[in-house]
Amino acid sequence: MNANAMAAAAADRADERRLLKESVAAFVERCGGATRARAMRGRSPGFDRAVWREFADLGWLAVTLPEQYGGLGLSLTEMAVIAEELGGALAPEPVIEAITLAAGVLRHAGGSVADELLPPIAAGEIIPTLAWQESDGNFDPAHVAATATADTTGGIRLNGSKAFVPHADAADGFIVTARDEQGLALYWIPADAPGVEIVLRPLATGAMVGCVSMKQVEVAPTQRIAAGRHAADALHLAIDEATVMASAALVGLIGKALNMTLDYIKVRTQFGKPIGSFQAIQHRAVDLYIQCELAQGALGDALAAHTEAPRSKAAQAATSRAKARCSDVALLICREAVQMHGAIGFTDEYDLGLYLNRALVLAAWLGNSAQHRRRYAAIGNASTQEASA
Amino acid sequence: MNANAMAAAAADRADERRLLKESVAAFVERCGGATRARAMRGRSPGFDRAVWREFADLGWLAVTLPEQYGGLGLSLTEMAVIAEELGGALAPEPVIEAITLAAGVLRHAGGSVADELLPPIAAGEIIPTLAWQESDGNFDPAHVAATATADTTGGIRLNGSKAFVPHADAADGFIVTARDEQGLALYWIPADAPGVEIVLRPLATGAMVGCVSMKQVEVAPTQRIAAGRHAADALHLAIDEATVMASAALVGLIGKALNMTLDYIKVRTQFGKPIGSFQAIQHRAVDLYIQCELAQGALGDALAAHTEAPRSKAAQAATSRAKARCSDVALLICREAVQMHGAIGFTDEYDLGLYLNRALVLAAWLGNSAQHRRRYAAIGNASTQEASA
Amino acid sequence: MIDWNAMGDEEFRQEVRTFFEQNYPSELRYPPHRLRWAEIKGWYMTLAAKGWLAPTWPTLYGGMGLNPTKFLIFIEEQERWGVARTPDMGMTMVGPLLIKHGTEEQKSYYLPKILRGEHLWCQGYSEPNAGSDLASLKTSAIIDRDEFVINGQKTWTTLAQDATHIFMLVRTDPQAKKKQEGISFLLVDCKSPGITVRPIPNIAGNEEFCEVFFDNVRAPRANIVGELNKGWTIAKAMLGFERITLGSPKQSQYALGRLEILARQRGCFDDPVFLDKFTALQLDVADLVSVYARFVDIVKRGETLGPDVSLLKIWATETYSRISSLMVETAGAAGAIVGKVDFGGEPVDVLSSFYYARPAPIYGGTNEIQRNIIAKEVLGLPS
Amino acid sequence: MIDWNAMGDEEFRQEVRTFFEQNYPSELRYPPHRLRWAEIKGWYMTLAAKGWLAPTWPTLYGGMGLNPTKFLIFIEEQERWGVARTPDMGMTMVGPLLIKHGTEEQKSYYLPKILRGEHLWCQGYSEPNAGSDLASLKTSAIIDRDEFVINGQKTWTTLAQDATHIFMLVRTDPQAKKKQEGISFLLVDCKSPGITVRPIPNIAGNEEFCEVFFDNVRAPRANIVGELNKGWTIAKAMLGFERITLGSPKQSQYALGRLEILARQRGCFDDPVFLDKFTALQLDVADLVSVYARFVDIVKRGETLGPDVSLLKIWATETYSRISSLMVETAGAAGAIVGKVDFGGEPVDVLSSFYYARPAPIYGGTNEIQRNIIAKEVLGLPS
Repeated sequence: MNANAMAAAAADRADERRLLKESVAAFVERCGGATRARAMRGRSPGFDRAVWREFADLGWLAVTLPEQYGGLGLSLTEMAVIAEELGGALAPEPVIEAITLAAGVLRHAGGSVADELLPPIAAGEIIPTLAWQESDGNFDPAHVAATATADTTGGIRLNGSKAFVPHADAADGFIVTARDEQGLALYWIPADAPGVEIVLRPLATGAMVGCVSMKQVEVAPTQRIAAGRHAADALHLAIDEATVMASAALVGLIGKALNMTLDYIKVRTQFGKPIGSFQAIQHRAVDLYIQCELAQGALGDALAAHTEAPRSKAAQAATSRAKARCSDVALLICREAVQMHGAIGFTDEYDLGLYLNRALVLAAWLGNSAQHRRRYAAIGNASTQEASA
Repeated sequence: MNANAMAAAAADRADERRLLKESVAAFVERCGGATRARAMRGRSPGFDRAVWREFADLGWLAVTLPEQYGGLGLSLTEMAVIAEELGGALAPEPVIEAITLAAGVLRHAGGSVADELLPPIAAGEIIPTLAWQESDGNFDPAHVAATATADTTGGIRLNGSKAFVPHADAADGFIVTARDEQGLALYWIPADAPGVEIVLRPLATGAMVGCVSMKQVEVAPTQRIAAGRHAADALHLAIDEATVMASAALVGLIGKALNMTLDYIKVRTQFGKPIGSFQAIQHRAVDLYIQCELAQGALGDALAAHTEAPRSKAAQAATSRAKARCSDVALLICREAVQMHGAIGFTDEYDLGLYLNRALVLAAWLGNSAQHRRRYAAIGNASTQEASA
Repeated sequence: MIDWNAMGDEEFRQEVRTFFEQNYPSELRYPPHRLRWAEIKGWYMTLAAKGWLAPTWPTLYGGMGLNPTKFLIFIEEQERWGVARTPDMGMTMVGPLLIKHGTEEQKSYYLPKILRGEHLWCQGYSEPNAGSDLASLKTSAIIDRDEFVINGQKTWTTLAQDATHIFMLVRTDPQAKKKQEGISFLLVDCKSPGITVRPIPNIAGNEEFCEVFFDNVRAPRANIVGELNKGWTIAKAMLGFERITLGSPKQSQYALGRLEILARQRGCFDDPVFLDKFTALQLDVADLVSVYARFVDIVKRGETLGPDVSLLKIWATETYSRISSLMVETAGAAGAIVGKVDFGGEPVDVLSSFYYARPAPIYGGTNEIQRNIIAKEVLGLPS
Repeated sequence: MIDWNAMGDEEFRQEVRTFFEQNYPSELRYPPHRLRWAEIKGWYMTLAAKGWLAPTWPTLYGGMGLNPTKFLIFIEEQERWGVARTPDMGMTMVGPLLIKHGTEEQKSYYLPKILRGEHLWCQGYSEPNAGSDLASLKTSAIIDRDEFVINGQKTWTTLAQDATHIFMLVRTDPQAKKKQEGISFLLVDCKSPGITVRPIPNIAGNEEFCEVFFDNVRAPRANIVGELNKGWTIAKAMLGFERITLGSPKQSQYALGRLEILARQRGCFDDPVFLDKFTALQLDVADLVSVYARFVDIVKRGETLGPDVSLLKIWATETYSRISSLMVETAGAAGAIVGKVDFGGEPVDVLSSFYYARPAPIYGGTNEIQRNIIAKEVLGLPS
C-alpha cells in the first residue's frame, strides 16, 4: 500500500468509527441515558437484559470477537468507541466487565470452553463475569489464593473466595482463577453451582459488586478453561484490554461532565454575571479542559500500542499510563464540576452526582491511578533491564 | 503568677520582641538591604566583617548565649525575630550558620573549648562554621565518615572531607565531626591548620560553600570539644535550632517576596487595568497568602515546642514541620512571584531574583522539605513506638 | 446558679469533659453526617435538663452565660469527644437574635420553648438562583392588615423537615434601590397553611437539605424582628461566629483519623509512598490547627475577627477534600463501595468523607467568595 | 537542486540525521541556554554552506523549500540530536515576511545576506510596560521627508547585542482610534546612530535579553514592510508557527533526562517516593508528547492551527517547571549550588533547568493569556 492508499484507508476507518460512535450515542440516548442509569440504582440485576440483547443484536458484544466465533474481528479501537459512548451515557450494562474482561479471557485462552461459551455470550444469551481478585484487593493477577485440588472421583474442588466481582448478582457464571499444581488455572462455574455463595455490596453507582466464596465447589475437568502460563497470559491480556476500555469509558464520562459544567457556568449567574465570565472560574475550566486532552492522548496511545504489539511491555505501560491519567482526570473533573455547580451539584436529583459516582467506580476498578503509576514504573524498570540484559 | 500577671508578662514580652524586630529592621535597612546583598555576591568573604562587629555590639550574636559567657540568656524566640528580619532583608552575614549552628554546638557541648571560644565569638572576633555533612549530602548528623585517630605522639589525626560547609572561605575555624573509637566526636580546627584544603563553590546567592578536606590534620586533645553521646546530643540540638532559625529566615523572606509582588500587581497595568484586578491573579495571590500564614503557624509552633521541651521528640517533629512548610512556601511564592511579575521578575537587576536565590539556598540547607517530611514521619513513628513500649 | 466564668479553665474543662463522657451516647460519637431529630432528641433533652443547651445565652434567659474562653473550651470538649451537632439554629441564631433585637413578647414566648425542645428552628436564607449572592433573594412578604403574606421559595434549608419554625429573610420592599435594602427578618411557624417542605436527597444518600415553598403563607406582623426593611443588617451581623466554625480543623482531623485506621489495616504505613502523602496531609492539618488557634485567641480576647478569617474556611475545607481523596485511593479496589467496609479490623466507611468533602467548600459562602474577600479586604487588591 | 519533498520521509530523515551527527559540534549538544553568536557561528556557516539554513524558504530564494511534513522531520532530528537554535530570526521571521510582503528590492538586498550570515536579525516588538499587551506599544516613527525618525524603547529583545538588524513595530499614527491601528513594520540597521543596546542580565547569570533605545534614529522610508499603519496585521499573521514550537516537549524531555542522570547517581530510583514523583512527571511528558503529535499532524496536513494549540504551551512549560523543581529537590544539599555538580558520575547542572523554567510560562504570551484565549475561543465562556 502506498502512502496515498494508506491515508485513504485511515480516513475510511475514521469515517467508520465516527458512524459507529454516532449510532451508539443515538441508541443509548434513546434507551434513556442518565434517567435510566438513575432508575437502575440498587436494582438486581443493575442493568436491563432486554437492552443487553439489543446490544447483541447490534453486534456490539461481538466487535472484537474473531469471525470463527461469529464475531466481527475488529480491533480494540472500535470497541473503545463503544466503551466511550456507553461511559458518557452512563449505560449500566456491563459491556467491559462481561465482554472485554470475562469473554476476553475465554477468547485469549481459546479451547473447548471458549468454543462452547463465546457464541451464546456474543448473542447476549449468557453473561459471564470474571472473579480474579482476592479480598485484599491486590491487583496483580498472579496473586491467587483460591485453590483447585483434584478429588478422589476424578473431579476438581475449588475453594477460596473472590472479591470485587462485578455484577455478581446478575452473571450466569463465573470465570474464576485458582491455584493448582501447575500454577494459575481458570475455571468456568455456573452461578448456581453448589457451594457458591455470594455476598453483595452496593457500589457508588448503585450496581452490585460481589464477594464470591467457593466451598468445595465441584467442577469437571472440562470446565477448566486453561492452565499454567497459557492461562496467565490470557488473563493478563484480557485485564489489560479491559483496563484500556475502562479508560475509554472514563474519557466518555470526562467529556460529558466537563461539557455539562461548561454549559452550566455559561448560564448560571451570580452578582449579575454568568459565573463562567469570572476569570478564576475560566482558568480552572481551562485546566480541566487540558486534562481532558491529556486523557484522550493517553487513551489514543494505549489503543495504538495494543494494535501494534498487544502483549508487549510497551502496550502494558501504555495501558497503565492511560488508566492512571483517565482515573485522575475523571475524579478531578467531577470534583471540580460539583464545586463549580455549587449546592445543586451535590443533590441527588441533578445528574452530575451520577457522573461522580461512575467516576469513583471506574477509577477504583482494575487498579486506581496510584496503583497504575506504580505498575508503569515497574514495567519501565523491567523493560530497561530487558533491554540492557 | 496569676492569670493577669501572666497575661501582662506575655504582653511585655510581645512588646520587647516588637521593639527588637523594629530595631533589627531599621539597622539592616540602614546597612543597605537588597543593594548590599547584591554587592556581596561572588565576593570572599561574602559578607561584611564591619557589619558583623556591629551585630556583636548590638548584642545580636549573644542573644541565646547564657549569661556566664557574657550572653543575654534569651530564648530561641528572640533569636527568631532577628533571623526573620535578617532573612527578609537578605542580610548576607552568617548569623544562623556561625552563631545558632556552630557556636550553638559549642554552647550545648560546654567544656573548655566552649569556655575559650564563646566569648570572642559573641564579641564578633572569631567566626566559626560547622563542618558536619559528608559529600553525599546525607542530613543525618550521625552519618559521619571522617575519622579521628590517635597518633604516636599523643596527638590526634583527622582525615576525611566535609561538604556543604557554609562560608568556608571566611570562617576562622571549623567545628568538625569525626568518628573515633567512642563514636562521634567534635573537634575545633583553625582555618589555617596544616592539612586543611578548601574547595569553594558558589551558591545561588553568590555566597561560597566549601568542601573542607582534611589530610592528617593534627589536633591536640584540648581541641576536642566533646565526644560520644554528649557530642551527638549537642550536635543534634544545634542543628535543630539552626533549622528553626532557617525557617524563621524563610518566613521573613516569604513575607517580603509576597508584599513585593502584591505591590507590583496593584500598579502594573495590562490591557488598561492593574493585573491585580484580574480574578485569576487575585485567587493565586490569596493562595500564596494562605501559605504564608501556614508557614508562620508552623514556625510559631516550632518555637513554642523548643521553649517547652527543647530536646523532645515533639520539638524535633515541630522543627521538621516548620522547615518543610517554610521551604516549600518560599520556593512556591518566589516562583509565582516571578510569574506574576512577568519578564522583569527574571532579570538580574530586579530584586526578586535575590529572594528566589536566597529561597533556593535556605530551602536546600539543613534538609529540604522532602527530607524533613520524611524525618517528621520517622519521628512520629518513633514516638508512637516509644509511647506504646 | 453556677457562675461558670468564675471557675478555673481546667476545672471547667474537666467538668464538661466528664459530663460528655458519662452522658453522651457512645453510638453517636463522630457521626459521619448531620443527625436527624429522631436520633439526637435524647441528647438534646439531656442537655436541656442539665441547663447546658444554650452555652452562650445569658443566665437571665436560661443559658450558661459562658464568656468566649469558656465557650471555646465547651466546643473543644464537644469536638474532642465527637459530640454531634444538635439542631442548634434556635440556640446559635434565633436566641442571640431575639436577645439583641427581639421584643419582650418575642423573647418570653420563644426562648423557653427552644430550651425545652418544643421549637426546632431552621434557617430560611438561600433561594434558588441566588447562591452566594444571598441579597438577591426574591421571596416576598406583603403586609395585609396585621399579617404578612409570604410567597416564594427557600432552598438548601438544613433539616427543615425536622423544624417546627423557620426564621427567614423576605423582600418587603421590591422598589428599594439596593438589593440589600427592602429585606426584612421574619419568624414563621412551619405548620402555617401554605408551607410545603421537600427534602432534597444528596449524592451521599442523605436528606440534610430541603426546599421550602411558601404559597400565600400568613404570619402575624408581630413576627418581624427588628425594623421593617432592615433585616439584611441584622442577618449579616449574625454571621460573625459562623466564620470561625466553618474553618474548624475538626472534619480534617476526623477524616485523617479514619484514614489512619484504614491504612493501618491495609499495611500502608510500610509503603513509603503512602507515608509521604499521609505525612504531607498531617502537616497540612497541623498547620491548620495552628492558624485556627490564632483566630480562636482573637475570639477569646473578645476582639472582632477580621476578613482574614476566611483563610481558615478555604484551607480547612480543601485539606478535608484532599484527605478524603487519599482515603478513596488508599482503599484501592474497595474505594467505590458504599457503607462501611471490613478491611480486617474496625470497619471503615471509605466514601462518607469523600461525599461530605464535596459541599464543604460551597456552603457558608463558597471558597471563591472567600478568596474574593481576602483579595479585596486583606490584600487590598484593586477591583 | 535537490527536490527534498519528492524524497521518502524515512530517506529524508536519514539524510538529515546523518548530516547532523557528522557535522554538529558535540560540545554544543543540548546547551542549557541560548548560544551566543561567537559560539554558534561555526555551525551557522556549516548550515549555510550546505544550503540548509532556511528549511522552509522556497528554493527560488535559496531555501530548501520543505513542505510541512519534511520540515517537521527536520525539526525532530534537530531536537533528537540536541542541535542548538541558531540566531534564526532572519530565517523564521524576516525571510517569510519579506517573501510575502516585501518589495523586490527588499528581497534581493536582504535575503542573500541572511543566508550568508552577514545579517543577524532581532525582533523589536516588546516594550517596557506593554507586557502581553503588545499592541499598546509607544515607540514612535515620524516621517521626515524620505526617512522615518524613530524614538522610544524596545525591551526583552533576544540577543540584540549580536544582531546587525532589527525588525520592529513602531507607532506611525498616534491618533488612530484603536491601539492596533497606526502601527507600522520597519527594518532598521543596528549600526544607525542613536541606537543603544543594553543587555539585561538575568537571574540565571546570562544575557539573553536586551533593551534597545532609539534616540532620533533615522531609517529610510523604503525600509517599511507592507503598508503604512498596517503593521499589526502583518505581525500577527507571522505568529502562527511559533505557537506550536512554544509547546514542544523538548525542554521537558531534556530536563527529565538530566533528572534521571542525577537520580541514578544518587540512588534515588531505589526510593519509592522519588520513583512515584518521577513516574508522575514521566506520564505528564508522555501525554504532552501525545497531544503535541496531534497538533503536529494538523500542521503536516497543511491545516491551520486553532486556538486550542495554546494548551500545549501551558502544559509544556508548567511540566518543565515541575520537573525542574524535582531536580532541585533531588539534589538535596547540593540543590543551591551554581554550575555543574559532581555526584559521582556525569556532572549535572542542577539549577539551569530551574532558572530556565522561570521565563518559559511568560514569553510568547503568558500562560494567563493562553488560558484567556482557550476560555474564550475554545470553551466559549462569556466575557
